[in-house]
Amino acid sequence: MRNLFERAGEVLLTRRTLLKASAAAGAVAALSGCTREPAAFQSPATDAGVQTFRTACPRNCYDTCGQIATVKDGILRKVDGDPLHGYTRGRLCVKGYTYANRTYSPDRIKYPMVQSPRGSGNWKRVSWDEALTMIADKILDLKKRYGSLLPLALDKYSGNFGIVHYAVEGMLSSMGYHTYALGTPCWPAGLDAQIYDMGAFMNHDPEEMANSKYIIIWGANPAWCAVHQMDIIMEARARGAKVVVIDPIHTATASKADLYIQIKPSTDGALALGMARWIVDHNLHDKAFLEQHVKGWPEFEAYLKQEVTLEWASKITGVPVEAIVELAGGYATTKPSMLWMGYGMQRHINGGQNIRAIDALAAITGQIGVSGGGAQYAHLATWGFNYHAMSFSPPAGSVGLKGPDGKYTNRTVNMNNFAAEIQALKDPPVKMLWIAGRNPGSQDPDAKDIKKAFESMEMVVVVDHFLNHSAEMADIVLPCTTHFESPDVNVAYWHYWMSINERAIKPMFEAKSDLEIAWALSKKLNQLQPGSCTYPTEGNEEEWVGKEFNQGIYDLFGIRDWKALRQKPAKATLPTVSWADRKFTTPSGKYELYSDKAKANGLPPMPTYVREMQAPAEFPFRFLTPHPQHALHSQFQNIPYMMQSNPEPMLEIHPKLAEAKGIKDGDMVRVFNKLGEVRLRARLTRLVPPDTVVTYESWYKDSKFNVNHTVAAIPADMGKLYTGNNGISFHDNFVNIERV
Amino acid sequence: MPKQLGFHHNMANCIGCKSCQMACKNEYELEAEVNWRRVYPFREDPGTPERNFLSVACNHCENPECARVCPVGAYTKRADGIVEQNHDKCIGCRLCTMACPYGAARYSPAHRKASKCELCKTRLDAGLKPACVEACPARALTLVDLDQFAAPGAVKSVPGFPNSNITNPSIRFTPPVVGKQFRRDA
Amino acid sequence: MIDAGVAAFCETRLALFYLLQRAYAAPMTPEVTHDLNDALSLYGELINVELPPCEGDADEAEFNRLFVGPGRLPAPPYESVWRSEDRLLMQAAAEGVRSVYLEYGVQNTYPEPEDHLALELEFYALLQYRVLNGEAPHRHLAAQQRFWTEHLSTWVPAFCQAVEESTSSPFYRNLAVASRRILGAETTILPMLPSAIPAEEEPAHAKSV
Amino acid sequence: MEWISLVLFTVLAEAAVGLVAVYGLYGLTAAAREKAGAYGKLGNAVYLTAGCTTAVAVVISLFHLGWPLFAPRVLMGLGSSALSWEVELTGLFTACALFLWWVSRSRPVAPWLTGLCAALGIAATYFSGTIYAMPSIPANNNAFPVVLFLISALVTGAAILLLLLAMTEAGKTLAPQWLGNLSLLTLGGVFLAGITTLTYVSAAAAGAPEAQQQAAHISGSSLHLIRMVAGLLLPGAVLAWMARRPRNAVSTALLVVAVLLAGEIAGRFLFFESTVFTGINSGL
Repeated sequence: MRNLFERAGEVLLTRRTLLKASAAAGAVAALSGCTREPAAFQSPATDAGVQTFRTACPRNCYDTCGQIATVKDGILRKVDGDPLHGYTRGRLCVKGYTYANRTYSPDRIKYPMVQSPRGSGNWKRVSWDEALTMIADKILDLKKRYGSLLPLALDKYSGNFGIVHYAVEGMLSSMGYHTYALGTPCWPAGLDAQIYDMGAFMNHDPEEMANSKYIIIWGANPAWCAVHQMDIIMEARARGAKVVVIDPIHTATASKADLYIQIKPSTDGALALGMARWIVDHNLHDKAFLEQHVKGWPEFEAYLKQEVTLEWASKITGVPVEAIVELAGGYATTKPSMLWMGYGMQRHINGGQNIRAIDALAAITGQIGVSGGGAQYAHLATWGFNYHAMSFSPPAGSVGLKGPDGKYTNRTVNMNNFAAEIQALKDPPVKMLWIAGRNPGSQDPDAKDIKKAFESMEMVVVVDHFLNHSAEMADIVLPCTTHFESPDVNVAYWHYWMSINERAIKPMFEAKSDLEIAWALSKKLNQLQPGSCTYPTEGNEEEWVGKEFNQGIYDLFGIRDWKALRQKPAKATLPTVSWADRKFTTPSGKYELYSDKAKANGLPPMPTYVREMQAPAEFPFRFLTPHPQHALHSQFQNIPYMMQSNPEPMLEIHPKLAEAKGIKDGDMVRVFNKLGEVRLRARLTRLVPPDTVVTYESWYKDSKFNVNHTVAAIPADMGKLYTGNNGISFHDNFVNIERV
Repeated sequence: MPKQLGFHHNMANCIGCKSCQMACKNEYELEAEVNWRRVYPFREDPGTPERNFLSVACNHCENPECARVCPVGAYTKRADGIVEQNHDKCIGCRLCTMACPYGAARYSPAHRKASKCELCKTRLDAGLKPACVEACPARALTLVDLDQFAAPGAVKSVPGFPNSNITNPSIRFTPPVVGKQFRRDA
Repeated sequence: MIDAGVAAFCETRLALFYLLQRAYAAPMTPEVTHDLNDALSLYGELINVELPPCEGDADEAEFNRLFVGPGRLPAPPYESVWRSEDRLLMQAAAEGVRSVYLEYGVQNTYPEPEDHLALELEFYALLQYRVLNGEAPHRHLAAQQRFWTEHLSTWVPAFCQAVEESTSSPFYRNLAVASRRILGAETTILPMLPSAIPAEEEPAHAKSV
Repeated sequence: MEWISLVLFTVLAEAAVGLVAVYGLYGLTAAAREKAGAYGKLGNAVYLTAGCTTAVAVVISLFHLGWPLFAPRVLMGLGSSALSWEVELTGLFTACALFLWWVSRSRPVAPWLTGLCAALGIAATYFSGTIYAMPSIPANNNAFPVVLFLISALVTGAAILLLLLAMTEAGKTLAPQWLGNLSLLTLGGVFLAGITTLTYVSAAAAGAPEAQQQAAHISGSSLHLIRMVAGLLLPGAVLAWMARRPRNAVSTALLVVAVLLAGEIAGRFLFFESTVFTGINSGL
């Protein structure tokens, strides 16, 4: 090998070339600046050892866990439950324990990138400045061409429920009147139902459930989707409570129940009405409560007596009369008795109406405003923040949609019919999408139409952690921080706790929080066209967390300063029993079995039964796609720990149906209807009924799997009142199946 | 004082949420393929279909087979009954993975070694609970001293659990209670 | 004094590593390709690879697809990914690299984890630069040897192979082959250097910190 | 593929043991006494083959036992571990075979030495089998592993001796007397291997739940089919033909050795791979 050196000696003759190479290299190295000699030798500042930070899981989930992030030398090592959080009590779910894995996935979006053409997989890395310039240019161009920002549409929802993430809405508002996706795909039919009934939706402190003697879990699966509630349910059981689960699927929750009732999907109202009839027939209704606090009892009683029989209810629901009797008897005689209604149950064309029918059970038995009783659904009573991050008005002179009062407003599209509406809009058409905290590519109904909608845009910007089905169809992806990389504050729509989310690690790569993106885009817009955006152009993220607090929040949570949350999470000092004063906020001030408001909105005034959707002849099976165990929608399932634990989606099929279709365990099955198809492996199980097939929505790594290929955007019956648009009947999805 | 630490798995409370399995991986930064604790489906069929679960890690057996077969003596039993593995000694022969009736020792192709649950001995020594026990949202998993343990209804084995006569595992189960069901496939 | 031949060789080697660093830090340009080819030719039959001209946009897209994203990377340029079982960032290897950088008074100013290939190559080149510059040459030679054994050699061959297997771009395939061979040649070059490079007295004014 | 080194180690070591043992056994035949010189010279080839094969096997085993730096640790477990006995006896067998090869270059080897060498090898095989008789694997917790391994040694060893008959001058001298009955012996071994394997699987299928699972896994595996058809039926047919019409050809003997070894490797792979399949030990 010595000759190598000698050879290089000869090469001295070509010194010119060599020098050139060295010079080029030196110049390049200086430019790249990847590593540099520190200006002065300083002692390393990063050797901070092990630190812990309070974080809050920001996912769209009942439990909104308090977390402790353990960071060693600036690297997130593990994530545990916060023992001082009174609801989650130091425990996390299977997803929560995978966060270190998720944060350091090499698959994360690292830099702003531009895809041309859209969907080609041909990506170019750009600087934040370039990306923001392209985006700002397009925004200003649209504004110029159409005279307003209405061609720009925002679709943002529940990817991160941290309060500071409302900066996205704030950013759009401060650019001008625009178009945005209004509504929520989750829970709106049930919210409206409770508003018609009681004037508002307000669940008990869920820790209250321990005081109940009879708990009916109606269409909720806390064993997968609210694990901490199971502890409270077990506690109630240990104190002698009976637990009933009513669900079309025999869930893990159902296996913990004293009584499980398998119901035909979407017929819950009929079961509740059958129960009500039995209760009235046996004189177990609370006449005093009905007299004092309920509007419309005579009308409803008449309906029950004329239209409802147990045999009728049994025929519709598939639940034997014997079971209805047992259930009604148990509910009406074992007090306090509690109803908890899940969100899956109201994703039907009669979902809101069914919730109203179940609520009615609590009303006629006087179980509202009672410790250990009530009809639990959700609340937003702890969300009274300033929403400072979205408190900026459009620039002066902005033009938008002219309202009836002559003032300009934003234009809305239905989030739950997003694909169709975004394509149908005219004057002006929608030309640009901003998507953050949302993955319509896999979570919206009719995946094909979503793709078409994306294709009809001039520009699609997706802000996300991973290149999911939506980001794949974007022109520009922007990397955003995880909740370990940006500060925030979180509350829940179920329990009464509030947690601070401290920044635990530096952002990976060039990830920015939604707030930082808002600042940066505002800065760019103002550079290009001064005054075009009212959003602040810089700030301190921690300070902005502080700006969300007000005296009301402080009083509610019994704290003096938000920084106190760094010591421990706080619980709202709300009454633990909702409606204890029976002061309902309905127009009549009473619980309204008869709602004029519902009638005025074109709905049945009473919780009468609205027939469930019937299966068309060519697609005779219902296809349920409820929430998964290993994922939260399209989050989590793609990471290594989850792929090991749950490598592929399975279609749960009853053995009878499988036999009729010649399907064996493990066979590939095609699930299809007019809209599209899904292919996956069969798992034969009697946990699902014979006329229903089940799989769980998720985004698997390197997989095109998407349950929403067969789901049509059929609206639920309610939702408009509170969220602006009706919910989606995700579970009114009918298909046929065949072996591949 | 004799001592034998072990687990009590209350299957009546277990919801199969896998928090225990994942909390263990989170605590020890285990590779995806290696599960020191695993949650198995329990007796879904026949008769009454249910979703119940077995959560199994190392059972810190009275007569550990792993220790018997290990050619390099990597396994030893502590005074409190914990079966420890000296990971440096392991040569990856995989005899323990074959010999353990419960699949406690897990082989990692990446490390060419086997490893297993040591009942969070360093956490215990620091006065903490094992990570899996700490994580269980349904409080279905507890750390017990079998020399003191007496829970009504607790049993040494359940259907589907391997033959416990071989090693006398330090685990007790409270079997799940099957509720009443009204099903549509009757 | 370093022998002139040795010095010339070492300068080529230095240039080569800086250029390689550049090749993995950003999409290629024709100028850098040209320089890299020059430097490769000086290495002669040890490498025996010539880079075809890079094809502007297509190769830029390929660079991103292989090393940047935004999707799943066929060849993630991070040591940690190749040395951790679950192919994750910021695992033990990344910490190891970071502590080496600190030991040699270098800090990362790039928005990438310290174990990005470009950073490791640049650090390696920097050590070489210090050797050539007569700054504690033998200490830095030993550091190079160690960094090569403990880091670069542990994953770059597998990384290069992944590039070769997953790219259809002649440019990036050849770059991967060249990288693999350049790194491979270090096995023979490194042991020869200590005897070829005279140890120098530490300058009296270089205070230890 | 994580079992491949263990599979190769056991199969190769057993083949070598079988070779020495069958060769020793044939020392008792009239032909061996009549043609003592040829018998001794054939021994030279036998010891070389056996010594080299086990040496290779031992090297391969290092990749199973500590990759390979820490493998020597396995030698320390004689007090408790059958694995240590297996490894050490295999080492002694190798040394003995190579020693006898050295000796046999100049003079004939005393029959007791051949016997000793074979005994070391058989003991190694015995311990090798006992390692896998584990209570947690009910299908194997019996004499089957030992019996299966010993039959494997007999079959592959006899087949290699057939090959040596065709390959060496001394072998060719002995072939007229040996070829027919050695083919028959090998065929008998193949038959025995088939019967034992089937008995093993059906005993497991009738056993404890874990054993039933294992049996179902084995009989459902394509490796099982490969072993039974390509590894036993095919060489069985060739051997039957050889026994009827003795023909001392390298190609035929090589074919028999190759398919038998392939069959043994397939079967052994399944043997190991199916052990971790049992019961709760499945890959969750």
